[in-house]
Amino acid sequence: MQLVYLITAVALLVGLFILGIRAIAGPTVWDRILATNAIGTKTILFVTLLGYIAGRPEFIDMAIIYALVTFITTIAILKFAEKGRLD
Amino acid sequence: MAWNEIVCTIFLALGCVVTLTGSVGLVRMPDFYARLHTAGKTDSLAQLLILFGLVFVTPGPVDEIGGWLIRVKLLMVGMILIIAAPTATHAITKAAHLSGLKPWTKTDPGGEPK
Amino acid sequence: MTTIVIIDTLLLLLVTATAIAIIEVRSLYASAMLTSVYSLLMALVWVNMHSMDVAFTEAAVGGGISTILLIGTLVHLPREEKKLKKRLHAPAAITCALAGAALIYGTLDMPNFGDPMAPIHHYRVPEMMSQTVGFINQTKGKQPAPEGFDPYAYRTFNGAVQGIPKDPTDTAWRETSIIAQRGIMVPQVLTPGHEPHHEAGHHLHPPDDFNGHIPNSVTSLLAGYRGYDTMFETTVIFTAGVSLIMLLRRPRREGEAQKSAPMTDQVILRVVTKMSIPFILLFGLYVITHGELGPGGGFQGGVVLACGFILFALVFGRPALYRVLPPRVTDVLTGVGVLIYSGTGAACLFFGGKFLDYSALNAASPGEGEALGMTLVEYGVGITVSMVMLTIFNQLAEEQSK
Amino acid sequence: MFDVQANLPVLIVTIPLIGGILTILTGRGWKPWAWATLLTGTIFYLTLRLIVAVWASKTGIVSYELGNWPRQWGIEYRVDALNSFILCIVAGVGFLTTIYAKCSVEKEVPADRHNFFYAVWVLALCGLLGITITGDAFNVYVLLEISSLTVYALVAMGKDTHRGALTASLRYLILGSVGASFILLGIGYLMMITGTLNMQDMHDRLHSVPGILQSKTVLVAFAFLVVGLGIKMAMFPLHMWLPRAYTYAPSAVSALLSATATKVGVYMTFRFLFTIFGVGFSFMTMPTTWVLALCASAGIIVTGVTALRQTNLKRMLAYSSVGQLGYIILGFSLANVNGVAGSVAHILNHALMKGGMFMALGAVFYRMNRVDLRSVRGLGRRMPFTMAAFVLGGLGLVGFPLTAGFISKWYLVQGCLDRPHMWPLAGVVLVGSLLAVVYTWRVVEAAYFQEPDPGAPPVTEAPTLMLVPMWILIGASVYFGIDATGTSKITVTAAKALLGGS
Amino acid sequence: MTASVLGIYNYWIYVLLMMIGLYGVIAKPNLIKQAIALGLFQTGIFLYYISMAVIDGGTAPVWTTIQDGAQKFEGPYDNPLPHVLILTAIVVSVSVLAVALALIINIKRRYGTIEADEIDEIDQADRLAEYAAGQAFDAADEAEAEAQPAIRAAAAAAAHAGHAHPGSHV
Repeated sequence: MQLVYLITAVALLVGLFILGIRAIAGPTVWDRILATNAIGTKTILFVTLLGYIAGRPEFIDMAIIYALVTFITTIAILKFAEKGRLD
Repeated sequence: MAWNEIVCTIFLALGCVVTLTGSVGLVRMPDFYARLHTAGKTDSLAQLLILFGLVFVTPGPVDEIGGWLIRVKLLMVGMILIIAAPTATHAITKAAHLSGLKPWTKTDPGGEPK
Repeated sequence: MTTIVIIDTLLLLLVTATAIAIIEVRSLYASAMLTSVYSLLMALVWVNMHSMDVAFTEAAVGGGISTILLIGTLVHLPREEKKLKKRLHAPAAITCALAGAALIYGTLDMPNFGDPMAPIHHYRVPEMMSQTVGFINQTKGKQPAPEGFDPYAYRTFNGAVQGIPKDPTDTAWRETSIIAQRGIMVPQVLTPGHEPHHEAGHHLHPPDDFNGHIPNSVTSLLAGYRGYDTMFETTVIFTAGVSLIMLLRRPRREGEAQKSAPMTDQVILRVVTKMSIPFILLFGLYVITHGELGPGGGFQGGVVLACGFILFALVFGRPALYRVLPPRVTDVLTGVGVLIYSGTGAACLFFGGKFLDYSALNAASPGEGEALGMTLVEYGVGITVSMVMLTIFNQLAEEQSK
Repeated sequence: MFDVQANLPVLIVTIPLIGGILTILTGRGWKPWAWATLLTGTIFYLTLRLIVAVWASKTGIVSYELGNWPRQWGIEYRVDALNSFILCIVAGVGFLTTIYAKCSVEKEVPADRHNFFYAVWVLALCGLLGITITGDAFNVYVLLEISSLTVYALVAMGKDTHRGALTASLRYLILGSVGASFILLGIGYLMMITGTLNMQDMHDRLHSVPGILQSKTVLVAFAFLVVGLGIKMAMFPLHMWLPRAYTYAPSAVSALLSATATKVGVYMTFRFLFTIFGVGFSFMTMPTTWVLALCASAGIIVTGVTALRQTNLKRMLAYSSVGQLGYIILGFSLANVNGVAGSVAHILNHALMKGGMFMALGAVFYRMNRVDLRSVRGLGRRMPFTMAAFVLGGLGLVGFPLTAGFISKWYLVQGCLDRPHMWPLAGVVLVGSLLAVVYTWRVVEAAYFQEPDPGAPPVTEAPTLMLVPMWILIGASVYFGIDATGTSKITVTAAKALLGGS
Repeated sequence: MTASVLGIYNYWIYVLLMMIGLYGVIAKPNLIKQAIALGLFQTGIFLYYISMAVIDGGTAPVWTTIQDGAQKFEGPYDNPLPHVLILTAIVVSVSVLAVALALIINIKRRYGTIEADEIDEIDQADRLAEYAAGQAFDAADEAEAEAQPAIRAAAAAAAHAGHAHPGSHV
């Protein structure tokens, strides 16, 4: 089963790499935001998977906080891009 | 391998394929709206597949609170993502649309500012 | 281990690439976004290294708060850095190369990555942990070290205590050392008379009453042995909040309308936010309270609470937030958290113990006292952290008078 | 209530912590100042009691285990002759500067943030005291960050007088954070190899386990700690943050910083080099003596010459501070009793003199709104007490007999002559003194032998509240120059304890 | 203590991260970049501390309380002490970042730019003006100061260049 997890993890990492290219390359702000958001969801999956790899899946709270943080950061970045201010 | 591990493997494999497809799409597609299409949909699907797959291999007997807690939390993460990710995607799209970003078409490749 | 190493290597490659991109990309805005990505990836590295609490903090702070603060600063600034004449800054590159070479030279004599024999694993920390296990129990509280306790000794499988041989070439002791065989952190009772639980030679598990209540050893160390550091950590945060008020707050006239740009025109976002904020706040409180059992604690929970309020301010505008939490209230609450912490410490003095000796809080049952003290302290940290983060956000986001 | 005597060490740090936070609630006007004065006065009183307790104890060490955890695992406060002395200096100068601060802060800091200002002020003292008192390596880092963060904010509060305060503060922040990170890294390397964080324990491990002291890891840890500490104590080539920060900070903050912040940096260096690594490793195995002595001598000469060219007197004093720190570093780099004693004595003397001189400049600024050479012309007659204090302080910097500076320089020269082949350093000390004569003379000339500017505003003597602390400091520096038996006893004991600890 | 590349390469990555950060701090004139780079630099150190805590085959230092479930994990547990220290250090680094950002906003307000080299030019001009004011004791000195038009011109030009720097937008 470890092998399955490992392959999944590597696949996710490859996905992260590819998304990273988009996040760095742009070209528009919106592409970057989109890529950042997608990276966020990938990391959520990754952190859940890491719990299973380590054999201790009870730390899934991590995934919840990742989800919250990704969401809030996306909204903040978006608001800045749209309105030019944060309040 | 036990039956649950096989089921999990299938789900994870599907999840991987979807993830990679989505990621490649995000790089290969010509403009923002097309990328949005690949990213938004594959994200939601991939996370559901992978999280659901993991539910099967969660250790701990089914009749014990600890094992169930983790399974419920897995589904809860899925729920949060189902709510939050499309909301974010929607908000991004709307903001991009309002900012005047034009979609790319074959006849008018102006949607992609260089 | 191999799985860890493979994932670790790939992740760190990704992290390094992101770091280079952060430094090299010209748009500050992209840089801020990549910082968020960087922190999330770094948090993954730490989960992979089993450091749940640090990963928790890094995700909440680096991925969330820092990025929001950076973006809040960019509101006032040009969004691109100036074009540099030269791509490579030679003196900087040389300095870095030299410093890096020195640091790598220093690693050559280090124990290997993951080596259970590293001094840090077998010198003080095992005793620290077994103290938590052995010298404290729920009814008797902190106990003095037992007779014949030698901190330089190591423990063997059968519970016997032996001294580490003076001759460094003698490695036979490693064979019998629990440190070498099982890693250090196997909690077991050290006090003579309490035999460690062991079944079939390797099935060690914690005795039922160890340390009373705190299974998360990071939290118990954070609030116990290093509790004093944590108090000052909270003070650092508090200082940052006060410094920001001092540097950025402009005098406010009565009745002056706050400008804002709420995102309430996005209906879906508004509804989702309204639904999720109570959940986020509840989750924050859960993280603070649950810090003793699992990853989390006052700091992480405080950041989650702050994230909830910040989300509110983002979507409904800062004036709406000020109606819920006026600046006057947040100012006072920033101090209240640290006061709870230091007050708990001082209360221990008044009950006849030393500073931050929580067991003095409950003379009848010192273990309960420990638990009470740690809980109070966690809430103190949570209050200060959440309120300071919110204050910092408010000060950075506040539109400046031209 | 509780036993104050038994809990003295922890009270010295926690009273300013709790009190500093409560300062926010004190409202407007004179109240924050009065509260801060009360707090710092209490701390000063407690440090005096602590120094008595240390000298009364048999071992000369007062130890306090926080949270009642055994010292090897938990955090320990460890007070000996050296750090009780430094604590006393920091608390005493802090107390006097707080009294002094009232007028100066009223002028230079917006009225609506006095409570925050004094809160940060008291927390800065808390951090400095905490660094000085602790016996735990990581605790040093945390408190270092408290003191640094507060000092960044305090320096930046000079922004309403001059915008340079902002860049000064940011530059200090970046350099200071890099320095603190190096210290954190050094502590990490040491912890990796020794497995402990307690300073005494680290020393025991380094010297009892075979092979550790020769390992590359300890070597690199040592190098990075020296660089990090060098940044924090403004050692010559790493002093770039100091002149700007002192120049543009509010006057009271300059006085506080010059008298305490870098001194605590030097104290940290004592602890790391002497207590953790031990004299044998730090000064015999490693070429520390040569490197530090070279840096210090270069610093004394170069900053002396730079100070000559300054027209802004605060900047002149700031450069002079780097030079004076050079003497302190020179002293302990010699690693003999006279040198280290001179170094410890100069920490006190320089704190008194520079504190007093910065206070005098603050008084000049209070009246004249500027502190360049032009503004002090003719002030010798208009503000006689202020200028007399400045001149007496300047004489101390020169090392004139009957001032405290003479005593410490005497020790330093002795120390240089005690080491073989080190006698040229005695020459450096003398050249530095000559430079000090020249830059002090420029002020004397302007203040006493030149007519005031025609356009200068008519001014009177500074307020009493500024003069009293100023003259207490300057008076003390003269007193310790005349009757040096008490300080000599303390400094020589401290030096012997440091050198014998290996 | 034998060194093997495989055993310690993990530490080298932290050195790499630190040096990327340090390079950014020294080489980039943009103050925001410097602040971010400082964060990277500190993260490198955190990575070092956390690497220190890892034990082969170890697991997170959180004891599972369930006695007879399959989740129960019997060690070895990783070393929790570096985790505790780094929690503190992360808090410190975010505080430093916040104060740095506040200073940068103030600098933008007062100087009109956040590029270190331009700020240095403005500061230099400030100091030259100050120096000139200090030198110009009387009419004779005034004349001397005027005889140094180069200084004045440089000061004026630098101040002008600093204020006129336009902020580009996304």
